[in-house]
Amino acid sequence: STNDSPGAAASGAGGAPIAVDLPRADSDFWNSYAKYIPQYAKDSGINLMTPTNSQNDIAKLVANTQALTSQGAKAIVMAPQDTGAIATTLTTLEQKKIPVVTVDTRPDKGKVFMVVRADNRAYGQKACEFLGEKLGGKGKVVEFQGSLSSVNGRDRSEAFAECMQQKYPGITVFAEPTEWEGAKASAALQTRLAQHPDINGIYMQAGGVFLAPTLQLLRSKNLIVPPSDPKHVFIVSNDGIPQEFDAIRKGEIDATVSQPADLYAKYALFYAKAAVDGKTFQPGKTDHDSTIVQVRDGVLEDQLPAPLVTKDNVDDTALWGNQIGK
Amino acid sequence: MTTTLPAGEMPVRRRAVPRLARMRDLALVPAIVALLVVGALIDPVFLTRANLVNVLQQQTELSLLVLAETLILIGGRFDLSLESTVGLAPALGVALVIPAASHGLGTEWATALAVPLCLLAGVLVGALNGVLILRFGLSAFIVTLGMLITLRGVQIGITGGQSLFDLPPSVMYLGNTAWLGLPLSIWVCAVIFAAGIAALGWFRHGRAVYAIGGNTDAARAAGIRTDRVMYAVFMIAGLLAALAGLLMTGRLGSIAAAQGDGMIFKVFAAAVIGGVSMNGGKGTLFGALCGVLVLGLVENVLTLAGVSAQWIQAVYGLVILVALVLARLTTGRAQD
Amino acid sequence: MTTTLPAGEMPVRRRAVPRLARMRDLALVPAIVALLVVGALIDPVFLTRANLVNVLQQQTELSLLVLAETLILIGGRFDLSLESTVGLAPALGVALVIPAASHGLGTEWATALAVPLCLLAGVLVGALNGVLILRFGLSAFIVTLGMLITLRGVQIGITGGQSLFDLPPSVMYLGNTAWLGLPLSIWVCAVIFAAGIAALGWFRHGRAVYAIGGNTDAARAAGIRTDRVMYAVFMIAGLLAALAGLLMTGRLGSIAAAQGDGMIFKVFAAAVIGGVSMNGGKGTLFGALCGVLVLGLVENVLTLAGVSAQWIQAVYGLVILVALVLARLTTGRAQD
Amino acid sequence: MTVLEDAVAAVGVSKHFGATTALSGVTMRIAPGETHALVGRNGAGKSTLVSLLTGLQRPDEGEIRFGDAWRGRVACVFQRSTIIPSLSVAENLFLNRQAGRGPIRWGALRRRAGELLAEYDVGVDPAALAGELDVEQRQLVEIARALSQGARFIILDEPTARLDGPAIERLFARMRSLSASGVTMLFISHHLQEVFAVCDTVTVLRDARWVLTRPVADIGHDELVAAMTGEAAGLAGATDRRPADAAAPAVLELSGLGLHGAYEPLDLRIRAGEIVGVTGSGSSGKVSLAETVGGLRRASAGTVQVGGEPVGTGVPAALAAGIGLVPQDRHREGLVPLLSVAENATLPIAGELGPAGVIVPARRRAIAEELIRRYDIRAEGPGAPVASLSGGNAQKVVLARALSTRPRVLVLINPTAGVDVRSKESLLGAVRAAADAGTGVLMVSDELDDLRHCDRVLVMFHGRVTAELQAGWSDTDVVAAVEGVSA
Ligand SMILES: Nc1ncnc2c1ncn2[C@@H]1O[C@H](COP(=O)(O)OP(=O)(O)OP(=O)(O)O)[C@@H](O)[C@H]1O
Ligand SMILES: Nc1ncnc2c1ncn2[C@@H]1O[C@H](COP(=O)(O)OP(=O)(O)OP(=O)(O)O)[C@@H](O)[C@H]1O
Ligand SMILES: [Mg+2]
Ligand SMILES: [Mg+2]
Repeated sequence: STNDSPGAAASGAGGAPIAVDLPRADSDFWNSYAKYIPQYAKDSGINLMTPTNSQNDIAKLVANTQALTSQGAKAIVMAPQDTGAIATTLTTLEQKKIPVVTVDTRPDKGKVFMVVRADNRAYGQKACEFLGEKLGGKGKVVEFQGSLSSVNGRDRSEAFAECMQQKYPGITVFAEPTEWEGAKASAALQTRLAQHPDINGIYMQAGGVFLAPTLQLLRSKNLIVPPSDPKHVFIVSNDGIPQEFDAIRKGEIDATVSQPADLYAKYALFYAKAAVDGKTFQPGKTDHDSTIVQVRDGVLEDQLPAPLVTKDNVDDTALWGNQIGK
Repeated sequence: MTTTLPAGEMPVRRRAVPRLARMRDLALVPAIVALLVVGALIDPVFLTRANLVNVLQQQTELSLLVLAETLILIGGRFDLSLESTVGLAPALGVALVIPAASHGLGTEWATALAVPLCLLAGVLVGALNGVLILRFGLSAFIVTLGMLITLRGVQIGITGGQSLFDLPPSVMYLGNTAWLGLPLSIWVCAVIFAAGIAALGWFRHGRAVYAIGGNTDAARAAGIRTDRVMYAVFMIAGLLAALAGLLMTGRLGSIAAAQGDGMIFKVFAAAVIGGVSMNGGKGTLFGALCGVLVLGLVENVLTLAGVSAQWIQAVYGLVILVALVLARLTTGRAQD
Repeated sequence: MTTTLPAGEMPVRRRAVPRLARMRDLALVPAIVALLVVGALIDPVFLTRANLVNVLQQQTELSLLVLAETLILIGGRFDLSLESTVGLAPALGVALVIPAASHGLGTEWATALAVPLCLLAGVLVGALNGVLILRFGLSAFIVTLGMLITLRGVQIGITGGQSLFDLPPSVMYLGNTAWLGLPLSIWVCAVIFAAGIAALGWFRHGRAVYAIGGNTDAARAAGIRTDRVMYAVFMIAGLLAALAGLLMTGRLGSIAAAQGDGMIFKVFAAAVIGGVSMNGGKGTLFGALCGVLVLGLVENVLTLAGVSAQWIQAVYGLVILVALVLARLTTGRAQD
Repeated sequence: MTVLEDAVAAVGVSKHFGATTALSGVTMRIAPGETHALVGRNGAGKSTLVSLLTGLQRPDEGEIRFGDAWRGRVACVFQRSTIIPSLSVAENLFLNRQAGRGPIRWGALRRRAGELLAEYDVGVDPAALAGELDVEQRQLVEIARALSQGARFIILDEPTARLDGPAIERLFARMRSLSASGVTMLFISHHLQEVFAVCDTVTVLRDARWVLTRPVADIGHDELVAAMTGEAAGLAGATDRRPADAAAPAVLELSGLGLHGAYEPLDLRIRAGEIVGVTGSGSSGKVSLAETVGGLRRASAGTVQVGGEPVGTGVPAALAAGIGLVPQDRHREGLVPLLSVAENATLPIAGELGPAGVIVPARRRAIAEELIRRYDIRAEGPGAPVASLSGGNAQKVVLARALSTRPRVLVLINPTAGVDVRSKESLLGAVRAAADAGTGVLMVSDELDDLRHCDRVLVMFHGRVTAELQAGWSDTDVVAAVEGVSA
């Protein structure tokens, strides 16, 4: 049996071993996710193998997958940051009859049991609508894009751009490529502010990396002022980490989209166990405020809710950012 | 006027050295054995055929890059841009043949051309590096660093940062086929390494690379067409990088915009741990191959051991440092 | 008895060379002027004081790293690990003083210690590099590559990969204060560069670094304590990297797990474009500073010009290559 | 017509390196079968002409003409080593001709190499790495390689500078037999008697220009020197040195100084103003002895005292005690090529060029100008990089560096290697001037010309001092002692 292999962590639970590969170890969001995984595994009695980490490197992910399979994993939860390059691995896993649940990203090709993901296009859309409304349909907005090679970043950028174009043509958008680097974002914003001192909105696609640099820069330019002040810069962030909530409470930023790290972990494990148990799912509403949609033949996606957090609901205890560390 | 003193008989003062040189080649064998033992103790899965084949297959692309880099390093030069060629060459080959709807360039040339185009792109990149370094006399380090950025940028430019995944079967073939139960890519690497070891060890042009790296002026004085040989080396390296790109493409089933990103550090680590000198003229392909294996086994063992995600990178780095110190102590020579 | 030779009709056959050497230093000035003109044409904002100050401030951290790397390169060595020190040193300094709830290590030492601890961490990393390279005779390239990975891994290990947000004000001070309307970090850099230029040009220990990089054996035979000087250089470089990390921390208001990641390529690009040789013994801090400015201006101009995200990297890489070729043509010397 | 075609001719060739003119309109014709000497002072352009003849560099003006049968049949022993240290001796010998089209047969190659080495009496394992050879062995390997190429035209650029007597004799014997079999040679040396011994014709270059070409039989030694130096004055002899004051105090005292594996413990006292020579065959330990005294090596036994005070280990301690060193190899330990003449010459006294570690450029320049003047260094100025100097002048910079600290003890290792006659004279003159001013000199050398300046000469054999010769020795005394035969 595989249970005596050190790869299977002694979580006290029996049953088929389920493997989790974490996409990276250097981001706040994913580290929160990583913390929820063992917690939910314990809660639902899952035999969790020691999670591996692919350090944002698709080649490592493939290697990890192979190692986990040889160690006897019966289902694998992964979050391929490169959604194209995982195709062959998915085919191999399908041949070995090992179900896969992907989290946060949807592979471009290949079969998976379930995609657990929030709708990234909705993030962009929500941010656009919030800013458009606050700015009254005119003004100048800086958008910190992620990386062009990230599907989530691309989805957010595209939805944001489409929405701005259709609904708020009076708003000029400066889209800054940042490769998810805070320093790049800071430099771009600094340059843009010199060029257009009247910038009055910022959309950052990842609070974890952009929040502190942005606030630091605005602070040094004395641009952190209450919304009532005409100099106020409206900021929408994305992720929902505790620091963003603090900033909202202090009035430094105005909103963020809470990307549900807890639900990602919970439902990823839920579907992995369900797959091992032989359950199947159909498109439609679920019992947890979300919708399963069939995105293409053989791929179902559970689109978890990603609430927009503003001053009004920032203290909602249901938000994962408010549970962490408590 | 000047009279020089006679000297007595000239004693043979030093022992034959090749034995040491060969030892340097084998310096990593104990490390490899140790890793195999540790791996087997950590998880019985480790020594299974399937796991070892996986380790080998995962290292095929890296090993081709290391081969390419080793050739260049032996010749006394430097190429950082190989990792970008791994992405750009297949991307270009594919983008030229697939329809614009699949993020192609719209040229839609015959699908059969994808592989030749990819390899040609690799050769051209190598040639361009050669021109800038040999012809213009620019520093190899900085030229290929510029190339690294530019080529990656070009790939992002032509694909818009998207992964390409409507790939013609010919492009997938190499990285995605098995012969006699072993992935084709392992066969390909084995053949290329055998050819490389033979060429560097027993053929005049291979030896010329050592001579050039050891002392370019001396090589030129011995009638070696040093520039011509180095152009060939750069182009072969580009070709190998493109081939590595094809293997990776077939293995992963698509071409990501970041394909190959960050590999160059590993390439150098493998080569130098394997005893290849950064100063040229020294090192063997066998040693470099051992370096690749060490890195691959370390990664595999760390994964199987379930080292926590939080510390795995630190452990990996430490293991490399320790391997270096051990290689230093076993061969007893300063590294360069 | 000394017979001093009459000078005979030995014609003075050479023109003064220093002019050439100085020209090499100024090689980038035309490029900088060209960039200023292009920038001004693209957007009138470019030449405003605010924008130029921004460019300078954004380059302060890079410039300190380039200074550190230039010292090491002139001494004939190599350090890739500086970019990891930029992240690890402040992270360590901070983690030792903040409470565990904010991802600290739980030691909660006095807050005032954060900055000294950070600088000390930098010095220690430099000393460790020195031991491995000078004492154990390991290859500098590969040792510092291993360090690069290990130190980043340690940072991820101690912070659990989280950004540190709860920073003591002392840590933020340097990167976040203005004096006489100019960011303090610019003043700091200016002073350090002035000191560095003076030390390398007019001080015994500075000149010793050139001698060591030019020919270590000769320097040793002339009575220079080569190892001691190089230890000092490695430690000063670590200190400067830690300082750069502090500046960056203050500017960005947090310490990301990836702080400094990928900077080392830019560091080398700036140094080599600025005329510092990878082979040791050649180059000036002024040249290196020009290299930093060129990179900074290029980035700024590309941002202002609104080059599309899709092509910006390719354009950036190309501009670096063109700058290299131009620097080569204006100085008329091969680079190394 | 039956005009004998030149084997090789350089016609009106010029070559510039940046602002330096290395050759200016030089014409030299070499007739088939002759052994042609090329002489000139350091930096006259001899090696540059060789690099044009061998095609390593192209002339800026003029052309190199080969007779039909000669092109591609040139072999050369270059002045700068063309040994590739990371390859085996065998491979170095047959570089780029290891095999024809097929694979290299290493065993056969090593056998061929072994035969070739035996033919030249080089006691080296063909499988050894060339980098492990010492300077002399490398030189022999280079010569063996050039002579074995079956070339019809062989260029030898200072082949004897790093060889001892018997090796030189063997080389000459080989040259004569090659010459007899019709091989043409171009021979470069600073030892003019070698020119008279083996050459038919001599060409003199001076300051990048051709001066004369004459049959050797038609020119005398003094006339040749005059052509090289451009002045008629003869050379000063080495005889008129007043012996050192026997009552002067000892400046250097070695007691029981030994280095395991190199030389046995020995005692030696050198008085102020005394020049003591040390000579011996290869591996006699003489260089190691000098390097221990100079601080480059750590003794395994015994002490070094200067003026009665013990000297610590390491170069800084030796410098502080007042020991100046001219190391064996100027390329390796002598000079930092990219730095200026001024900077190289003042490296050990950098601390004295200004307050608190500051180097005041004006002071450095002044000191350097003085050194350049005193030691007759031909450079365009104190700011010229040392790499742009010719060998002899570079050697003078090394001496200037050693003397810059005004040492009480001067240790010299082969100080005149590769230095032209005139420069040699001025170098040794500077050494004598230092001795006259009270410095004790320890001079390790293989050249009798150097040793003639010494008050006494120690001969070492296999790590022991086997003989001590007082001034007035004859050449045969030294030769016999060096070979370990009692005279
Ligand atoms: N590659 C080079 N770059 C710059 N200057 C050079 C170069 N090669 C030679 N020179 C200069 O050209 C002149 C002639 O040098 P060359 O080596 O031909 O002299 P040489 O006659 O061989 O002297 P020596 O007897 O010392 O060997 C010298 O002034 C030398 O400094
Ligand atoms: N540190 C050392 N340890 C062991 N052996 C040494 C050491 N240094 C020198 N030797 C050996 O001692 C012997 C004497 O060396 P040294 O270089 O002093 O001789 P030499 O008389 O100058 O010879 P040559 O004329 O060939 O230079 C040689 O066999 C050398 O290999
Ligand atoms: Mg010469
Ligand atoms: Mg010797």
